[in-house]
Parts: sequence; C-alpha cells; structure tokens
Amino acid sequence: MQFAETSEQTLVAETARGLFADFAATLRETIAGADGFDRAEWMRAVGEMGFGGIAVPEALGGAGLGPVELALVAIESGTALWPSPFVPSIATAIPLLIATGLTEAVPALASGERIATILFAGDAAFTREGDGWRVQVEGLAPFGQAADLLLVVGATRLAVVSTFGAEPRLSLDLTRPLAAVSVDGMADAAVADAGPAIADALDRARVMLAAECLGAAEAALARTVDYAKQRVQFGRAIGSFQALKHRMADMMIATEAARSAVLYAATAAAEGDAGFAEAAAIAHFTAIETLQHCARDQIQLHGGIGFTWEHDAHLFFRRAQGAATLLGTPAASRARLARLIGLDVEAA
Amino acid sequence: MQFAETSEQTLVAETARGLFADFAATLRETIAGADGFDRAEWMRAVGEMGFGGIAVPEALGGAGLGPVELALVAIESGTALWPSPFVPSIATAIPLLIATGLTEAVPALASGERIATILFAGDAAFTREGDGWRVQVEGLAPFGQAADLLLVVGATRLAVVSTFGAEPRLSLDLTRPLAAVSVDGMADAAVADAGPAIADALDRARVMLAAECLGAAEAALARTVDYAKQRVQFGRAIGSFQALKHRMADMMIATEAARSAVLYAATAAAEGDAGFAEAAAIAHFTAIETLQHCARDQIQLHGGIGFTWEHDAHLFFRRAQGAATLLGTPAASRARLARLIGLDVEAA
Amino acid sequence: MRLGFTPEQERFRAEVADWLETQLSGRFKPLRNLKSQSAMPEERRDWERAMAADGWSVIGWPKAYGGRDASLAEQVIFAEEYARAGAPGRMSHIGVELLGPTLIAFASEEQKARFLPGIASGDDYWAQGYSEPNAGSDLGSLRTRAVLDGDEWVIDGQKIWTSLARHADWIFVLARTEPGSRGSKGLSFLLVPLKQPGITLRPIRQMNGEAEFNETFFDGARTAKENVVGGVGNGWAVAMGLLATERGVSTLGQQMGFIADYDAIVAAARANGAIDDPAIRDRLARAYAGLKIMRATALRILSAEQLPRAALTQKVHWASWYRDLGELAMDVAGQTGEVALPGAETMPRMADLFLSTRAATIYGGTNQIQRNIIAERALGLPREPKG
Amino acid sequence: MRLGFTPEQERFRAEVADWLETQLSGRFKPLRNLKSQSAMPEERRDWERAMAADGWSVIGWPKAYGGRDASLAEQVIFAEEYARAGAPGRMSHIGVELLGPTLIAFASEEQKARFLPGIASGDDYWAQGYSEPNAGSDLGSLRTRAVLDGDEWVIDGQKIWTSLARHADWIFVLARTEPGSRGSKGLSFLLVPLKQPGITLRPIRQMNGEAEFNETFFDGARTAKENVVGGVGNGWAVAMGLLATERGVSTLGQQMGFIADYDAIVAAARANGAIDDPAIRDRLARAYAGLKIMRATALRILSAEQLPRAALTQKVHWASWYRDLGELAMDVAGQTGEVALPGAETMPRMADLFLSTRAATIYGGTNQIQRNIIAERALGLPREPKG
Repeated sequence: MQFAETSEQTLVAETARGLFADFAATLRETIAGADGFDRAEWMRAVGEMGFGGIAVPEALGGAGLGPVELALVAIESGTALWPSPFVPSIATAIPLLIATGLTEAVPALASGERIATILFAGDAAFTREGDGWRVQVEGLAPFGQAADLLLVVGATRLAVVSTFGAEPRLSLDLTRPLAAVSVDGMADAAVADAGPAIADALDRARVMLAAECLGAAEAALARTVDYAKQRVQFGRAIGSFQALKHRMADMMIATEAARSAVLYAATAAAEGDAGFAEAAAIAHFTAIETLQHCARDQIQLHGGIGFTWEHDAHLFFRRAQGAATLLGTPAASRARLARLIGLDVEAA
Repeated sequence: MQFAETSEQTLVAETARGLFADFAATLRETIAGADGFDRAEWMRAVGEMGFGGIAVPEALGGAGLGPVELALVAIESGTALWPSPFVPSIATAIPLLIATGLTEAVPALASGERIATILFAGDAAFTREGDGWRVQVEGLAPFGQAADLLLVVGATRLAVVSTFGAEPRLSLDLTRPLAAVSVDGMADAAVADAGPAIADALDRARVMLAAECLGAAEAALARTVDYAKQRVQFGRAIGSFQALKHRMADMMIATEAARSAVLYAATAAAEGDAGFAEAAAIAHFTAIETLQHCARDQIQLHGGIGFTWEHDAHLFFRRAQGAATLLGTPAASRARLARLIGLDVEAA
Repeated sequence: MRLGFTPEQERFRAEVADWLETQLSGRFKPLRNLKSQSAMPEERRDWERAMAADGWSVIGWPKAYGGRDASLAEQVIFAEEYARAGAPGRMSHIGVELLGPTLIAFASEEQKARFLPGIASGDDYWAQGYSEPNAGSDLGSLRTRAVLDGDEWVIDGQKIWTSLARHADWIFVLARTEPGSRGSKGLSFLLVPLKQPGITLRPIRQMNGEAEFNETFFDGARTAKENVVGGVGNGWAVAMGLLATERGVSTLGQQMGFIADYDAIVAAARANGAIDDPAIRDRLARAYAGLKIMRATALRILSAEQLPRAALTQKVHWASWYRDLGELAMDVAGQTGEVALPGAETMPRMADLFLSTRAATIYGGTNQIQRNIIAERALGLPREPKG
Repeated sequence: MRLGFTPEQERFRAEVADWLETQLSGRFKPLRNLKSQSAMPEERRDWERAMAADGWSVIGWPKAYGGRDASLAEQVIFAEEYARAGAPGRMSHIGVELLGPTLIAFASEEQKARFLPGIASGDDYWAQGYSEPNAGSDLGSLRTRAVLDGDEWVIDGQKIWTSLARHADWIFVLARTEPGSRGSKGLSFLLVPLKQPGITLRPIRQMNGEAEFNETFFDGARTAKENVVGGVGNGWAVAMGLLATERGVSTLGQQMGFIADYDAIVAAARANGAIDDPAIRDRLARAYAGLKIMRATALRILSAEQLPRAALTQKVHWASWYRDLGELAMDVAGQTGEVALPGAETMPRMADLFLSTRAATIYGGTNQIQRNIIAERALGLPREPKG
C-alpha cells in the first residue's frame, strides 16, 4: 500500500494542467459560442492528448491506464472549469457502454470523433418491440444539442439512441449547459437486467465528476487567496484579517478532505476494491459540497466584485449547482451510503 | 401595537435579576445539596417575591399578570442558571392544571408550598377504573425526588398523582437533575379528552423554557465577552482577534433573534393571538438552539479553562442539552411548526 | 407589550388597502406585482406622484415637510399593506428613506426647503454615491475629491454600486474636500445634479445578469457651493447618520417581499413534490420561523425609544437568511429548475433567487464588516491593531 | 497509488493479530477494551514491558534504537490491529510517539544512549510540559525559567495540561534559560526527573468529571546540566520539531478509537429507534464518511515523501468531526441517555462522549490557532499586525 501518485501519474496531471490552463484563457468566448464548447479544444484534449481513452482498455483503442489517471485529468479540467462534454461523454457514457457490453461506439467516443450525452429515465421509458427496444422519454441532458449519441439510463436498462431531438436552453451552469432532449423511437442498441453494471458505471462517473469538482474547488480557493493577498482595505491586505484567513483555512480543510475522498475512490475503482461503491458515494457528496462551499465563499470574500457578471466567481458557483444535480444529488449519495453501510435495515 | 416592555415589566425583570444574581453566588453548593436546589431560595423567589403566581389569576391566589411578566422572570432565572423546579412546577404544571380545570393544587404550587413535576406518557398509561383513573408508567422527571405532585401528561389525558416512587439519578444537566419516577395507582385527579387544552398549556410551558434558555444564552455570551476582554495572548486581549470577535457577534445575532422570538411568543400568549402555537414552536426551537450554540462557543472561546470542572461553562452546556429534551426536542417543534403552517398536507 | 392594533388603526389599514386597491386595479395595473426594480420608469414616476397627491409618499416624515407624522403602528400597517397589494418597488426609495431623514437631521433650513418638497412630491429622484472601487468596506479610504472653484464645487473621481442612478436627478456624494486628508476626516457630504456633462454612468452587470447598479464617473462635475450638508469637512458624521436611518420601517416592506419569495418556494415544492422530503420541510419551517423573527425584531427596534443593540444585528440576520433561502429555492427546484423556458433569456424564479440572493451578504456592508460593527459597538470588544 | 497489501504484509498482519490475541486472552485480559487512559497503571507497565520484550514497543523507530524500521504499511497494519484487538491506550505514548522521534532528530549520541532504551523497554515513562496558565495558545509567552546552578538546572514555574503525569518518571520542559528573553528566543528544551521534591502535581478535573491532566508546579526543581536537548537557547526549534512529529502513524490508532465510538452510536440508535429518523441516518452517514476520509488523509500524509500541506488540516478536521460526533451521540441517546444507571457515579457512554469530545477542538492547539497555522503556513496569507 502506497497512497501517493506515481511519477507517471504526476506527469499526466502536469500535462493536463498546462493544456487546460491554455484553454482557460478563452473561457468566456468559448461558452458564448453556439455549442458552449470548442471543438478544437475537444479534439486536442480528448483525441490528440489521449485523455478520452486514458481509462479505456487497449482493445477498445484506449491507453489502458485507469481511473486514477482519469481522475487526475478530471481534477485539472475542473481547475480550469473546462467547458466540454467530458463528464457526460468520456467519464459517464464510456464506462456505461463498457459495463453493459455495448462497446461498439467506445472507440469513437474515446477518440473524440463522436460525443455522447446521458439522460436519466425510469425503466418504464423502455418497451420491448420486436427484437429491439422502443424508447420514449424527454428530459435534460448536458450538451444535448452537440451530442451524436444519447444514452438513456434506467435503473436496470440502458439504451443507445442516435436519433433524438435536442433544443439548447439557457442554463444555470454556463460552463455545462443543459439541452431539452426528447426520444421516441427504436434504440440503436440496448440492454435490460443490467442494474448492477449500470450502478457500478455510474459510481465511476460520479467519482470523475467529484474529481472535477475538487479541481474547481481548489481553483476557487487559490483565486480567493490570490485576491486576498492583493486587495487592500483599512491599510492592510484583506488576507491579513483573521476572520478571512479562517474562512480560507476552512476552504482548505474542505478541499483536502475532498482530495482524500476522490483519490481514495479512484484508487478503489482501479483495484476493484469491495468498498468502491461506498467510496464513490463519499467522494461524490463530499466533493460537490466542497465546491459549493468554496464557490460560495469565493464570492463572499471577493466582496462587491465577486457578484459581478465580469468576474468568474459566479461561473464556479453555477458549476457547483449544476454538478449537484448532474448525476444525482449529494443527499442522494448520502442516502445510498446509508444503505450500503446498513443504516436503514433492521438490527445488526 | 407597541412591542416594548412597559415600565412595570422592566421593574419585574430588574427585581428578578437582582434576586437571582444573589442566588448565583452559591450555585455550586446548591447543586451539590441533596435535592439539587435550595428550598429557602425557592420560597423566597416563588413565595415571597411572588414569581410563582405572577401569571396565575387572582382567583387562584396569583398576581393576575401574564405570560410576558413570567417570561421576563424566566429569562432572569436562566441568566443565573437558577437550579430549581421553576420550569416544571410553575411554568408547566400550573398552566396544565389551569387549562384542564384541575385547579385545586394551583394555589399551593403558586405559593411554593408544594412542588410539582411532570412525566410524559402515552395515553395507554391511563386506564379507567371505577370513577377514577389508574395510572401505570415510569420515566424521568426533573427534580422528581423533591416533588409533592407528579403530573402524568398524555396526548389527550392528564393525571395528578401524589403517590409515586422517585429515585434521583446522576444527570447530565447538573442544574436541573432528573429522577427516575414510577407510578402504579389511582390518580388524585384526572381528565380525558383534553388534547387541545394540554397542547396549549405545553406551548405556554415551552415559551417559558425558551425564555429561560434565552437568559442563559445571553449570560454565556456576556461571560465570554468579559473573558475575551481580559485574557491576553500574543500581547493582545483575545477579544481583539477578529475571528473571536466574529464568533461573539454571531452569538449576539442568535441571542437577539431568540429574544425576538421569545418576547413575541409571550406577548402572543398574553393576547390569545391566533398565531400563538406557531410562535411557541418558533420560540422553543430557536431559544434552545441559541443556548446550545452559545454554550458551545463559551467553552471554545475560553480555551483550556473552558472545559474544566471548576469553570461554569459546562453547566451552561449541560443545561442546554437538558433543555433540548425536557418538553420535546427542537426538531419536534420544527416538525410541529411545519404541520401548523400546512407544509405536510397535500396541495394548497 | 402589545401586538394587536386598535380599531382606529384597523380603520387606517382599511383606508390604505382601499387606496392601493383602487389605484392598482385602475391606471396603475401594469405596475402591480412588478418584480424588476427598474422597469417602466415613466409609469413609476407617475405612481410616485399619485402617491404624493394623496399624501402617501412620505407618511413617516413630519407634517412640516409634507409627511403625516405617522405613528409606528401606522407605518407598520402601511408597509405591510403596500407589499401585500403588490405595489411596485419605490423608485423614490433613496430620497424618501435615506436622504430625507438625513436632511431633516443635518441640513440647513434653506436646504430642507430646497430639497425635501421635490422628494415628497415625487418629482426629484436621488442616487447614492458612497463606495469606490478601492473603498468597498473601507469608506475611510475614499478618494473622490471636490475643490471649490468660485461658487461651485468641482468633483473628480469614481463611485461604484450606485443604485437606480439611470432614473435619478440628483446624487449625494461623500467626497474629500481637504486635500491630503485621510480616513474619516476632511470629507464632505455634497448634493450634486446627476444629469450634467461631468458625470458618466456605466452599468454593472451582476451575476444574475441584471444591471441594478452603476459605476458613476465624475470628471469635473459641478454643484453649487451651498450644496454641502452638515458643513464642510463634516461629511463622515452625516454619512454615518444616514446609515443609521437604514433601520427604518422600510425593513418591514422588504420582509413582505421575502414572504412572497418564501411562498413561491413552498408552491414550487408542492408542485414538484420536493415538499415530501422531510429535510426540505425542515428547512422550509426554519425559513418561515426566520420571517417571523425578522418581523418581531423589526417591531422591537421600531418600538424602542433609543436604537437598541439588536438593530446592529439586523443586516447580517436578514442577509444570511435570504442567502439560505436562495439555496433552499434551488434545492427545491432541482435540475428541472436549472433551465429557462424555451427561448427565454432569463432564468426562472427559483434559479434567479439562487443567484440574486448571493449578493445579500455583501452589499450594504458585508457580513464581515457587520460582525466587526456588532463586536465593537454592541459588545464593546477592542478594535484590531492597525496594520 | 495502491490501497491493497502484499501477501508479505498480510502475513505481518496475522503475526501482529496473533500476538495481540494471545496476550490479551491471557494474563493481560483485564486490559482488553479498557476505556480509561489511566486505570490499572501497574498492569499497563507490565503490558508495555511485554510489548518491548517481543519487539513491538517502538516498531517505527530505527533498529539501532530498538525499533524495527517498520515500513509505512507495517505501521498502518500494527496501528489498526492494535486498536481492533482492544489493546489498552499506551501509557508510553508520549515517550514513544513524541519524545523518542525528537531525541532521534535533535539529541546528542550520549542523550540518545541515556534515554531511548528506557522508552523502548517500557521502563521509563514521560510527561509533556509545554503550556502554562498564561501561555495556552501563545507558547512564546512562556515564563517557566531555568537557571544554571553549578552542574544543575534549577527550574521554577508552572506547567498545565500535563497528561499522564501521575504515572511518568520524567517530564520534558520548555523553559526560559535566558533571563529577560521574550517570545521564542531564549528557551531551552530540558529533560527533568519528575519524582523529586521540587515538583508538585495537582490534577485538573475536566467537564466530564475525569482528571486526565495535571498542573505541574516547579519550585526549585533540578536536573543535570547535560539534560538540555538541541543546545541551550534552541528549545523552540526542538519543540516545533516535536509538534511536527505528531502527524505520526498514531493518528491511525486514534481513528480506530473513533470507529469504536461510531459503532457504539449506531448500536444505540438501533436499540432505541433513533435510526428510523432520516435526519439521524443522514448524520450517521456523514460521520461514517468522515472516518473514511480521515483514514485516507492519514494514508496520503504517511505516503508522502515530504510533509504535505494536507497535514496541517488534520487536527481541525478530526477535532471538529469528533465534536460533531459527540453531539450526534447525545441526539441519538435522547433524554433517556441523560441519566446514569441507578447509583452510578459516571455518565453512560453517549453522554460521556458528548462531554469529552467538547475538548477536542481546544486541546493540542485550538481550532482557531490551527486555522491561523493553515492560513499562514499552507496558504501563505500574511500574519496579523502585532498589537
């Protein structure tokens, strides 16, 4: 047991950091664009740099590394609030397809050529028709208008759909906008009775979302610290005021806890640890709540400038809330954890 | 409408303040005594000063003033953490007896000659036997060993019992210890079908408990402020450190909110306001949580000395927790409020 | 202590309600339940003039200045009925609630005669010029300066967070009139015509997309020599007196707005089933309790002869409550509430509450500054050492 | 990153578990699951000697000083198995975990030879003398002084919060050896025999009724001139080095104690039905997550080559978690948990947790001091101006 990054892992993180820092310079222009993300950035990161296939088996065209490496990339993408379908397409759709054996589209997703998004639905949205499955459902999906494939995710069923309606909507989360999507037709491919596989894949996706939230939270803290060192009021850098120092210390206590939770969960995923589902639930609610906390305090500690449109603080704040509903809420993960550790069954 | 104390009310509060401050000088000796309170103090405050009958109608030997005056006395008794059966006997038993028409014992309770305590029970603890009611129940009652009368309180039934077992127990709350009491016999007097009267009387009692908690919270804050002005660390009074100042400011924000809630509820009780039950629930959970908050921070801001036996801070901390279960928990009052304002019925 | 109202006060309530109902069902119907603070400025001016015509514009002011010398109970009643009727946010707010009382307390008789009637009649609108980019919480470090040039002050500098400036005729400005002075010394409180070549406005877009505030640039702006309130160099005392008047009865009107927000959240929770979650119900009950407590605190403060310590706690209390309400709104709304209607350019109410309430703990004195004030003024704790 | 253990490490775990099981089923059975930190001191001394005899007393120390040079994984395994077996709190804790590593880092070879063997063998027990009544958080204002008198230091002053002092043979003392010096200068780190006429102990009773700590009065206490570690006047550096060693593997053992507390609360919640309350379940799930996160953080810190920033956050994190756990315990227990059994003089476990956890955010550096340290050392924020 050795709970530290290997030098290869550190290299992955550093590479990703540099790349996403480049992208961050044009964040405002990127999110103002039609799709809300930049396809050149997408191909560069997912395709050329190989971050799309980092955790994909070599047989499916990936690099054959694992969840720890993917998490390190997700952390860095979060640091830069990278606006892209990375979480839905790479971190969620790919593990869902691999877990359910519907791997046909995986190489194209991993290379970035195609983009997938996800829509949660009840199992009732799926009906057997002939040899296939008819899917009828509507709802919200991140970057739905830019996606080639829609994965409709039920509790035990999963369908891959390539014909669906998608209408972009002004969204709270400006860096991961939602589209209203609707499906009424035959699935390209589908599985039933895949409850455990779907649950495990979603746990993996939640860990990557958590990693992304961790990165964003760390960035919110870092930006707040920088500002507090520079902004002078009452003749002192505001970062010398104890009440503000303590708020930033609390942010750091939270980010370090979230980092422990995320890295632990990613490592547990890599090792197929029996405690992985627990670890995923913990990482998910901890990292999201940490981002909510840090984004909130980033605004507060920036004072008036912090609630202007021009300052990026609200982008973090909006991202935090978007993340809190994307793959289930923090409260839902805590309820899942309670079930996993036996708190809601009778006696022991 | 004029939401300020009258000069008569201010006089009541000032008189009470002086009296309880006298008692506070011997607090440690008093709680170390056999009964956990001092009968001479009891007779002085309840009998001679008339605080026992302040809200009792003149026809029953009281002063005919009302809940506002009683609340002002309760606030001051809380300030001094006065250890006595005031809340069970004066603030709870008397309104229960008046509300249910079992007023025989009221004059003796109001004068302090007799002492009552209370035990919550399900209605199943009461069975009809001949003309009377047999009561069978055991549980915990504050100052049970010193009480002459036990009021067994069900949801719709109430019994007055003078023969019961009571065994003092080492208690968390050293200033309002609990005794294990047990009853198996005929009630001296009892009523059934008195649900609304009992609920209203308990609301009145909760407001007085809230008032007492408010006084204790204000005292915890005042003691903390005094200490912070005197204690020097790093060459400065610790009260000049901003993080500590803000903690104390937060305590004051809480105590002022609690004061508003308590005075509003007491005034609503006095006026028979239709919103009284709501106001009582709000005062109850707000004042208890405020005392929990202030007692907790009193310890924290006193540092090492704050968690020693010799320092009084833990007496406040213990009182806060005892108060939080005495007449129902803060969470229960919030649930009651939710019902009163229609949050748990369907549609509107 | 009394909560109830006398029959006479109830008659006053009926009179107020009646007047509002008549007006807001008639020509002012478009203004009813208007959310925006700045939409329909022309209609709002008419509304203010109509209020003035019937003696409702400044009821708390002394009769000598066009008010009614209304009692506390009457002011409470008026504020509650005004909000209950869905009457529009008052474009005259800064003049009526802030500047008016300040002039009454600090201004010369000539100044009162010159400026109060225009506020009372709904003809003159005011903006506030306090904060500067480098002086947010720290008003003592203001840099905007005013120099006498003959019979006029010439003003140069920049103010920020000027609310309602687009619709205002005048702005009051705290400016440095003693060159080289520092901190709270050497400041003067000037009344300056807003529509002049020396003043430029630039809207500040907030995180919720709206632009309630402005930056105001002074570049050789001018005002008459006599338009200084409370004497040259005495601006700090005047400004602090002005801030103290913010305890006013207007908090009750604000609270009625909060009630409307709370009600909307409850309705949303019922509509989407969030109300079935016990944790949501618990938070709603807490929010409701907060409303009742804020009202009781306001009544305590308004009933007190001298400003009580509790008044210092009001801002943090409501601001924190409101911020929490915004988070509750979003948790109730869920993912479905994170998108606008098809084609819409603004977010739906829950999401807008989530975004707009975030500023509450910052504007009008951050929670941090408010806690300093509570600690030092109410609790008597020592000031921090200077840097 | 790897979480799993190698087969060799699993064999080590079996060996540890085996040894503990044998001992704690045999002559040391009375020590098993002992809650108190100070009960049965004689048996505990025997236990320490038995551990030493079989090479388990200081496994993390270098072999040269009687240790095993155990790897991180082995230390983790040992700490976890030790706690899992219900082995008693270590009376040797201060010597093994704090002083030993400090001596290894700072002491002369003579001092190491003189003091380390007694710690390793379970013969010498140590107490810690840092805080003073007027120097709680502010160690720089220490007043206890030591003056050379021939071949001996003569020590006068008072220390507070000395743990396990009743059972200790020695105490290490941070004392002022340069008269008139202030702050962190002029301090020396002295090793002082505890059982001598110049030293008096007085127990400090805590709010939960127990007396884990003492006040220690020095009135002409003496120790040999050579018993100063790291050089005269260099005590601050030594003390800071000692505090830094507290990140050690012992936190994992502490966490096993936390798990036992958590399990007891879950059991209590099942027994009295509190677990049916969704709000209680939610808090239990949060508490459980905290346990897992604390363990992961400890592993991160222990695995890092250089002490990471995260290490500075550990104390506030666990202390706040533990305080919250105490409140949860009491809320689970309810009123029934507020009384002792008939005739009992001590409170039941939930109430005792409620009371004893309250001190966690104070001892060993208050949360406030810890946050200062995080802000300044980890985030690089400026120090406050001096008073």
